[in-house]
Amino acid sequence: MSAPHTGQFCALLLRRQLLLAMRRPIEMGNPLLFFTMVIVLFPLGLGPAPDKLAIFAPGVLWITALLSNLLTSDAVFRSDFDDGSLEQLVLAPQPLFLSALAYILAHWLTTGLLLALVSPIFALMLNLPVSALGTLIVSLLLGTAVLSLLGGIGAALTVGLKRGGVLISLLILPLYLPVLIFGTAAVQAAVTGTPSGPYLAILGAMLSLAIALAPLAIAAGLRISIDA
Amino acid sequence: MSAPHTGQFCALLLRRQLLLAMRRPIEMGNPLLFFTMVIVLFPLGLGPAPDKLAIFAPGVLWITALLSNLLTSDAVFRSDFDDGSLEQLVLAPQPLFLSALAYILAHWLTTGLLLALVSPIFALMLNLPVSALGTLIVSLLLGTAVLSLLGGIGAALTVGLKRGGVLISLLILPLYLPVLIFGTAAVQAAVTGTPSGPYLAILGAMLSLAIALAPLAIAAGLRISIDA
Amino acid sequence: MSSSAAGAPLLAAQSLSLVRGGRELFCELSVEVHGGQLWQIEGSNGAGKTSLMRILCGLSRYGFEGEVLRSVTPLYLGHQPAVKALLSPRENLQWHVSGEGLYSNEQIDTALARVGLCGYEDVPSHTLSAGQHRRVNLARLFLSEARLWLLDEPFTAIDKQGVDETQALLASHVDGGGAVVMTSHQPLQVTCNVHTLNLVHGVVS
Amino acid sequence: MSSSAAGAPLLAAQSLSLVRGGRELFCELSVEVHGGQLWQIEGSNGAGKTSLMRILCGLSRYGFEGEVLRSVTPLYLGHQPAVKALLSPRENLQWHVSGEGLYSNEQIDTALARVGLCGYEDVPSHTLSAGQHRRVNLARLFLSEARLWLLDEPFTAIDKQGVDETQALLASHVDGGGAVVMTSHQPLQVTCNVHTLNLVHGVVS
Amino acid sequence: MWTFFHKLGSPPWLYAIAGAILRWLVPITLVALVGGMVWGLLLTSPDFRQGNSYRIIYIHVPAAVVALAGYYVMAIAGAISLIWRMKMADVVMKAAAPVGAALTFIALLTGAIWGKPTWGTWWVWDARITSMLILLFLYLGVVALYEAFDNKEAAGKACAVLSLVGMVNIPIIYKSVDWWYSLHQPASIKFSGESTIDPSMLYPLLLMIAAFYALFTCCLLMNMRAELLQRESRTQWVKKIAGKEGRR
Ligand code: HEM
Ligand SMILES: Nc1ncnc2c1ncn2[C@@H]1O[C@H](COP(=O)(O)OP(=O)(O)OP(=O)(O)O)[C@@H](O)[C@H]1O
Ligand SMILES: Nc1ncnc2c1ncn2[C@@H]1O[C@H](COP(=O)(O)OP(=O)(O)OP(=O)(O)O)[C@@H](O)[C@H]1O
Ligand SMILES: [Mg+2]
Ligand SMILES: [Mg+2]
Repeated sequence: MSAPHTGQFCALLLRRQLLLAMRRPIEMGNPLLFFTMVIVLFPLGLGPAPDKLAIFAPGVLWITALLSNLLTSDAVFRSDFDDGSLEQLVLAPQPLFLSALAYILAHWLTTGLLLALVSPIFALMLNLPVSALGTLIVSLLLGTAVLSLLGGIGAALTVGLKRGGVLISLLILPLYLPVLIFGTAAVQAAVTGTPSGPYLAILGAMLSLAIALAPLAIAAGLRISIDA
Repeated sequence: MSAPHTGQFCALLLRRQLLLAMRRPIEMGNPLLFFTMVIVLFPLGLGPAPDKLAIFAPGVLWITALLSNLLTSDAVFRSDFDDGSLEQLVLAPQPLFLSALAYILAHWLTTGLLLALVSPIFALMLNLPVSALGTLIVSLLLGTAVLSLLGGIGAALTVGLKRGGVLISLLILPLYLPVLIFGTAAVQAAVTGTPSGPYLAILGAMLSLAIALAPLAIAAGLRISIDA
Repeated sequence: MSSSAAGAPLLAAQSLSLVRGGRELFCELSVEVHGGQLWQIEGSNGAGKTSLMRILCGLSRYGFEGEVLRSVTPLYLGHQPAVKALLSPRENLQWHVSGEGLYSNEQIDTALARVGLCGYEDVPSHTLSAGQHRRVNLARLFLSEARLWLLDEPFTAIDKQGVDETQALLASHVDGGGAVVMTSHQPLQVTCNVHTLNLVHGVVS
Repeated sequence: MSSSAAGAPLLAAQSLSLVRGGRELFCELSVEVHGGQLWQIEGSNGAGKTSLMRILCGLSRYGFEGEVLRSVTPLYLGHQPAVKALLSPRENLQWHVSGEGLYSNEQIDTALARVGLCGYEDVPSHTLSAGQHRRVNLARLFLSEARLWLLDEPFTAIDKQGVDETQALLASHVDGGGAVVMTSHQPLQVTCNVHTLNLVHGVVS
Repeated sequence: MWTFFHKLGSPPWLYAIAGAILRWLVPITLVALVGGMVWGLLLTSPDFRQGNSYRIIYIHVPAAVVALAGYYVMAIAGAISLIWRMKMADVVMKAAAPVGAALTFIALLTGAIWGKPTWGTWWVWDARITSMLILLFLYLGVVALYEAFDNKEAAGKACAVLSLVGMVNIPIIYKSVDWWYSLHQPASIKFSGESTIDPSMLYPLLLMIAAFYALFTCCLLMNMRAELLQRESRTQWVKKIAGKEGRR
């Protein structure tokens, strides 16, 4: 009956967000669907020669992951803003940046994690060598987490705007690019047989930095958006 | 003071939708922005070699156009549903399928048309030969109009769903694929110097068919969504 | 204008029955609305007032039994105000999706002034307060030429003075031969006769 | 519980001034809210009630002058009900984002029963009627342990009986040493003393 | 120190001091710009490989250099606004963004125009060019975010958060893009290092760079004054200024 501790509250928010995602199973299937879509579109649009596809597989997979993240980031706080829940969250006695972290974690679990787990299937469809699958999964796991955190910043800054819309993609796309570059580089390295460790290490470093700083930026952004 | 004629009413709706788009200038810049974004992603993800880029330029440009259409289609009726305007539109004495056509036209003017007009810049950035620009523009003009009409059907069917979300992409993606195939084929033909006329003719035929049938489907979809 | 209750009804519902979520909301409900009548639908939260209104105006077409006959195009104001946040009040009325009428600037200014939005004609509607936002919607009543009004809780978020003025408008509409069917949780204080339809007891009086 | 007005105030606003859209809404407004007091903020639509409430609870932090001191964490219910359409009423209370408390199933059932949602505990909230939807939010009042309540038009869409019950709850909260600051366009009928703050005349009485 | 900080936070003082600086900076900028143009465009000899087209360097390089510096001005102002809650830092940030965006755009445009005769194509996906494009996005993001907010105080805070996040990212972006390019293909066209430029071309270039810095400062101060007037439009000091201007 007493106010929950910070840890309890974050766990509660995480469960709530996951439950909400489960209530929209189609939304949950989103990354999978989007992956399928783009993987179908690419051979259709680019021509299906298998050798060409293999060259581009890392790039295509990573671009898809990035787009799918970009497109779902906008919704992280949107519905909570629209129905007034975000006001209540901002007023909660628990520290806002930790609550925000719970939201981002839920978003990552329902997009990035799922995406990384299903990526091997699509990688094989694009003729990516089996030896590179491990690196692909790890790079996606690390990279999409960074993307979710960065996307959260954009979402927090734009959620209150009546005339924002796709502003978020303009805000966060430049921030996404380094992740894309190191992510594809890691997979390319694995394909060509050179060590991909350094790239994964850089992604890991980016993730640590993002975990440390992004929640603060998100919390600040949410407070500003609620106010405006 | 008397109720406006059907034609007047459609013109009024068109102006209203365009005005709403102009109130969100960033949203209007959406296709441009999205184009830029994806066009930047591709060289970064796939590698910047100019000759490779040129091969993929038609596919990349068309996939971008398709994605940008897919992503904005969902919003055509969304805000009107949320604030109750759609109820009023359905109750209006004027025929609903013509009103729906006005909505779709406004959507096309603010996405497809804009996209076709700015595409040459991005085509040049991807090293598409100048001789293919004309075909690119015409194919985009025709194709995006078909996409907008098809997207409208998906939007009308899913607008009332509390847990719809990307369901729309699942519904309408299969319908999009023929447009993508003929669109890229037209541009590819222009690049290689073979006549692109037949492909454009097919796109034109698709457009005629879509204009004749899609509004009826959209109107039916809207009535169902309002009811549920 | 034929304000006699003897003529053809503007709206007639015949033995409507509705079950939602396993609960029977109303059963074999029949009602005739004639020009010159003001009907108030009563019932507690969840009694089925909104469901009935949507059936009467034709937005709900499936899932109920019975028949509704409408001899005129009604004006329906629902729970949602149908006011676009990005448009100003003036633009909202000028370009309204209901396809009702084309109004001149003076007519719109007069209507907005009568709902107390004088001075707010050209600000974006999302900067209005909750009550002002709903008043934009009420302004449609001052413009409308429809004979039949279906109003679902028109007084939500409106202040005391606004409620009084709207009630006066309803009474004058009814006196002019129009008809009003409305729901409200506040007791009505109008000069004309009020027919009530109580959904809990199924009583028409 | 110290219901004496002499102790430290739960909420103190000092010379608040606010200008919005070129209109001065209030100027040099000071008010102290003590335990055992019920404050009603009065004013017509657009007078600035919501703006004031948001400043008092700390959601607005820029754009006004003056200072607000809060000695307790308030419970704020705004225009938006903060009820998630996809969750059931029970889930809405169990996993509420306000971080107020962890409630047992019995507590939640009791609270839902008291707002008349018995039987609706486990349906998705978007199938509730407008009033029932808002009642889910009101159920938080029955659970809350916060001493200070800030309520912005809590009676919107609530039926007569619901309003009476909520008013009784407010009175008992105040009698128990709590404080309530609220806005409403309906006259209050409570057993306790009501302090009013009229925004139009700037009068505190 | 504190009093200085305090003064910086006072709009009328800032307005006055910016006016005073502008009074002598504007003429200097104009002289330097015109001087640099004349020197660079008329008094130097054509390049033996590129002919006259290289002369665009006198616009291209200064614009690129100052555009980069401009981002740091903006981001540092954002940091000050967030950390010390100084409203006037918001004003600096708001004023810097469009100027930086314009300079970046000029660098891109002149680069593209220059690329056609020298490289035979308008655009290549070179590391430097790509990172310049990203910088343009970062600037445009700040401008668009500011415009999207109705409440300008909130807009300032939001942009401060964004430009700070951008500042953390700028080194990462530059590193990654640089590194990305070198991996995929060797440079087919090398930029000439500054040391290899002939002094007769270098000195006018340096003058132009200095002139562009001055130009940036002028635009920044003018934007700031305009923004200050708009924000403080209902205060006494602005009304007094408006009254004076009106009487004139
Ligand atoms: C759109 C295309 C271009 C962009 C975005 C661009 C961007 C840049 C940037 C960011 C700099 C760095 C300034 C600094 O040192 O901090 C620069 C310098 C320079 N650019 Fe470009 N550039 C473009 C095209 C060209 C072309 C076509 C040429 C000539 C062939 C060229 C020649 C130079 C030279 C000579 C410098 C001098 C400074 C140095 O060598 O470091 N640029 N450009
Ligand atoms: N975002 C905004 N930008 C500019 N002005 C605003 C904004 N929000 C509200 N206002 C103005 O502030 C005034 C007060 O609004 P507020 O919402 O506080 O009124 P209120 O007293 O709560 O009214 P109601 O009874 O209708 O809820 C209104 O005149 C409104 O136009
Ligand atoms: N989409 C739906 N699916 C299932 N049941 C629904 C749906 N919408 C409403 N109901 C149920 O129908 C009943 C009547 O709802 P309705 O909205 O008509 O009530 P109301 O009389 O308008 O109440 P209020 O005074 O709160 O507006 C409620 O019990 C509600 O649970
Ligand atoms: Mg209802
Ligand atoms: Mg209010």
